[in-house]
Amino acid sequence: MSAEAATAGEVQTIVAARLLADARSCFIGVGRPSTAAILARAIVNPELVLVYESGTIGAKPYKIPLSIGDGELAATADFVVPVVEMFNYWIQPGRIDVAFLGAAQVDRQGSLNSTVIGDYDAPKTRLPGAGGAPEIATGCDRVMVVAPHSKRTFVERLDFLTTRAAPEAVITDLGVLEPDPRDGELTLTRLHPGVTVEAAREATGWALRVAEDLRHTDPPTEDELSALRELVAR
Amino acid sequence: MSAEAATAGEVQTIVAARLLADARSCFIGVGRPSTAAILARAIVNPELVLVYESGTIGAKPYKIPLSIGDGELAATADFVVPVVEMFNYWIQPGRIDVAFLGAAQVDRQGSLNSTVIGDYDAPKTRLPGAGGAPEIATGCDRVMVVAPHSKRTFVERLDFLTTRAAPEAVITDLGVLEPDPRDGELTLTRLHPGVTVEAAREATGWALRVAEDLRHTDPPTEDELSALRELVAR
Amino acid sequence: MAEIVELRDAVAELVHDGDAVAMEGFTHLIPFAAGHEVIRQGRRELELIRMTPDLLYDQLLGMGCARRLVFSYGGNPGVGSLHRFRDAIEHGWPVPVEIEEHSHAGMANRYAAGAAHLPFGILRGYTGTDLVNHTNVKFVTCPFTGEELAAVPALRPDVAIVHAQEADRRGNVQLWGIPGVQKEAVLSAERALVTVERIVDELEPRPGGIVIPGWVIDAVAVAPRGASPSYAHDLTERDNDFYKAWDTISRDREDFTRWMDEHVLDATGVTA
Amino acid sequence: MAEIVELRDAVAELVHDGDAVAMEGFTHLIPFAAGHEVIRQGRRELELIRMTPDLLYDQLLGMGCARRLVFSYGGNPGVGSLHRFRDAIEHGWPVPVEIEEHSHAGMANRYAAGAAHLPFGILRGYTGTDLVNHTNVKFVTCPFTGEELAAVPALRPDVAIVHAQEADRRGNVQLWGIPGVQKEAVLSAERALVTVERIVDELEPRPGGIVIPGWVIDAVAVAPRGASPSYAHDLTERDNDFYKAWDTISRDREDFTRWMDEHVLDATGVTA
Repeated sequence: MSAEAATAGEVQTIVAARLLADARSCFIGVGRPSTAAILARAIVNPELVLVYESGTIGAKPYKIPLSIGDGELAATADFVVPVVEMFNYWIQPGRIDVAFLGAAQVDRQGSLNSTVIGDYDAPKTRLPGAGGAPEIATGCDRVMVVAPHSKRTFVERLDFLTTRAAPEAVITDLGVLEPDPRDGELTLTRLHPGVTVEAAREATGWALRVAEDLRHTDPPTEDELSALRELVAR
Repeated sequence: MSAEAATAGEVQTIVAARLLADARSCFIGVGRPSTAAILARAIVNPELVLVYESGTIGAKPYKIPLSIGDGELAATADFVVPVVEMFNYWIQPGRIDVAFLGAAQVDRQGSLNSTVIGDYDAPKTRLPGAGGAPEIATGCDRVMVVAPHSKRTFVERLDFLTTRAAPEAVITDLGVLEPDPRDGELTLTRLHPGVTVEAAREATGWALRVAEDLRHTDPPTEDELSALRELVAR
Repeated sequence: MAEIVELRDAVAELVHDGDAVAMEGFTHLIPFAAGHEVIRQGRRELELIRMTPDLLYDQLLGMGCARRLVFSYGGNPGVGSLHRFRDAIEHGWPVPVEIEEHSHAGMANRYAAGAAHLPFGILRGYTGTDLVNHTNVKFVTCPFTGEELAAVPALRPDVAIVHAQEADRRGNVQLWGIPGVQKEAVLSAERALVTVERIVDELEPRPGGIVIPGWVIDAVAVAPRGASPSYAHDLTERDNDFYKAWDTISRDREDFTRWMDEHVLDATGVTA
Repeated sequence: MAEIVELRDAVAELVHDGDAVAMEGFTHLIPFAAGHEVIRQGRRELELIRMTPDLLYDQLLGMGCARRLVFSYGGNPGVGSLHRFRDAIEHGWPVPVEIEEHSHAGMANRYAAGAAHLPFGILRGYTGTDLVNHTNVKFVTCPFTGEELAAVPALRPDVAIVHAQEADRRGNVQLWGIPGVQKEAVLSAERALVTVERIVDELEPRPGGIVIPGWVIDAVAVAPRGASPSYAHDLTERDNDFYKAWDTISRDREDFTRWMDEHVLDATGVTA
């Protein structure tokens, strides 16, 4: 077992990838969600159809792309569509199973802010904005959020509600949050190896609910970890 | 001069073709309008962009196609677009200069019926219906109608108003009707060689107005006629 | 992934009596083989949807498969009338057929709205025509400019049937040449059947090629020459002589019925 | 037919102070050369429209060309913030910039409505977000189902600028790879300028190729590597290292200004 050797970020990526085992298609942005989805094709779901908002459907990147429009994505895609068609014919009708989203802020219901920190008209930090996220979140049946676990990210109240989402899982570098079936509040259901409930509570900006049957995620296997490291090194 | 040898239909086609001398692009259906527009490329406007509602833009048919979707149209087109794009991005915004339309009935304002003869719910003759005509007529800056001159076609009252059109010219096998600038009523402005005003009046279902400066169309030249006959014979 | 199955099985599974069925193909790639299989299987009470009914729907109407027809142009292009279409509408033969007609622009936007899973599409049209009083169109006001625009309801057929040049073994389909509204028809429908000229190991991207992934298709069936007398660009030619001959074959009820018996009902192959 | 002209002349003729300008290209085919020429010619008070502002609009904003920005995602993809974009919005440097932001779906439908010359587009979106209170969106009710849908106003820029792989001598343009919203941008605008990698005798149809005819384009200008550090599929590579380096170059106002002086203002070529 090389789980000890895995960083928290690596565990997060691998746990996110595992959640794509049954998905037919996954909508992804850049960064960790992208790495996780590409990894999923290598370790749990070789048939997974990767969809980028640039219009590439069924991309098979060998390297992790820097942008969602790198040349390799178009070159390896099953087909490429204009942006208007992507949103109207593919996302809005719910043809893509899973959305993997990131965000600067996540609230306890799983809604997301990627627009602004501080006041909209006099922002402390202007973030990139909505991009495709709002319609991707409502269009895809299953939404998963991949975000770093910190009080800056998991906030009591969003500075701006960019994306109304009800994610079935939020994968952090500490564990996994899932909605409480009673009221939808994000609840700690799994901890990554070596992480304590206290650490997760400390890193959450609201009083974090913990599931009664809290489990630990399975540590990354040798194969998972080497697949991830090989992918990142390309 | 071989004008004597030209049939009324040939004169009609040639006169229609001449009207396309300055057009950049022309939207055409099948039958005589199609023949006229293809002829226009041969005799007066080699750069004319032929557009068919099947999605072929810039088609260069060598033969007169039977349908608006014959393989040669796609094979020779500058580009081919889906039907939705054709209507939304090309016709509706008025990007095509001229529409060449036919119809079963034409009224004195130039509106067209291609839907039904008799009552809509108990038709005497069910015609094909609207097709692209209504939006082509409102989308194109210039509309020209090509129709056989008869009382069945030029009627006092349409059985059904399929296409609201205000054609700048109606080219028949007897002459040319153009809207009276005062009230838009179609008025006989030109007669084909050998045709009398009486013949045109006889063949019109309303009291046909005749322009004060009624002229005769120039008879087909040798070149025009041989170009048309060669085209038809292909 | 779309299953690759026999055409007979695909039609039996996907097309039911009473269904709203859209067989598309704008002059090009008309799914004749599949339509003939629908006739052979004796489907009834269909709502047939198609921009340009053409010979195939003339045959379906003449064989009494439909209770309703939704269309925008019912002619034999370049030839004249569709006699079975006319007989059904003018005389209710062999069964009465209700019609709902639109313009091409209206139908195209109805498919586009269906493919986008929107309830309606908007366009500039219908205003000032008699069609307004005889079809399903409403008007909406632009909230920014106050302009009134036509609103047409989305098409959401139970099943779409289209023909294409080729599919790979996982049921991904590619078509090229005149693309028509096939993609929209497939994406607007609850179920989709695609017949293809051939199966290939790998779809080789083509100029003008439109790919429809297997995961939005229910079944792919091989039907060589399955568009005949229409055609599959680069692979088969449009049989213009047959389009002309149809004018005679279809003019008389008995001649028509005899022809259908011989060429469709008794046939087991895929082309007429 | 589009005239084939020098980039400098095309920008001088087509882009005026105060214009609404849409430079499009979704990660791919971003018209950097043309944007730099706009900067060199000192255009001011522009309304800059673009789904993904990216480095090019960071440069235009930092050089004080814009009074207004219309966008849906203002980040350096895969790298982080656009520092000049942030500085303009957060601190009004070098000039205050008004913003109007949308989601990608909203912007895409705004372009599509513009290309169709419709006054608005409809989609399922905006509802329940804070964006509703900070942007130009209204709602319409479906006249068939009663469903409420978001309505976004059409984009109708004064001028659209896009980059493509090639044009023929009559100004017909072909691009392939990720097509983005370039076609819609050109068709929605009053005037259009296309820069191309090369002029060819004849456009050879390509898989995924999109042709924009010369008769909807005002000017075509040759700008080899004119998308750099973005790219032209099959012809040039995206310069990902430069995208990363921009994070440092652009972080500080003076560093940025110095870099622009050296690489854009003093340059006469077409690439930075």
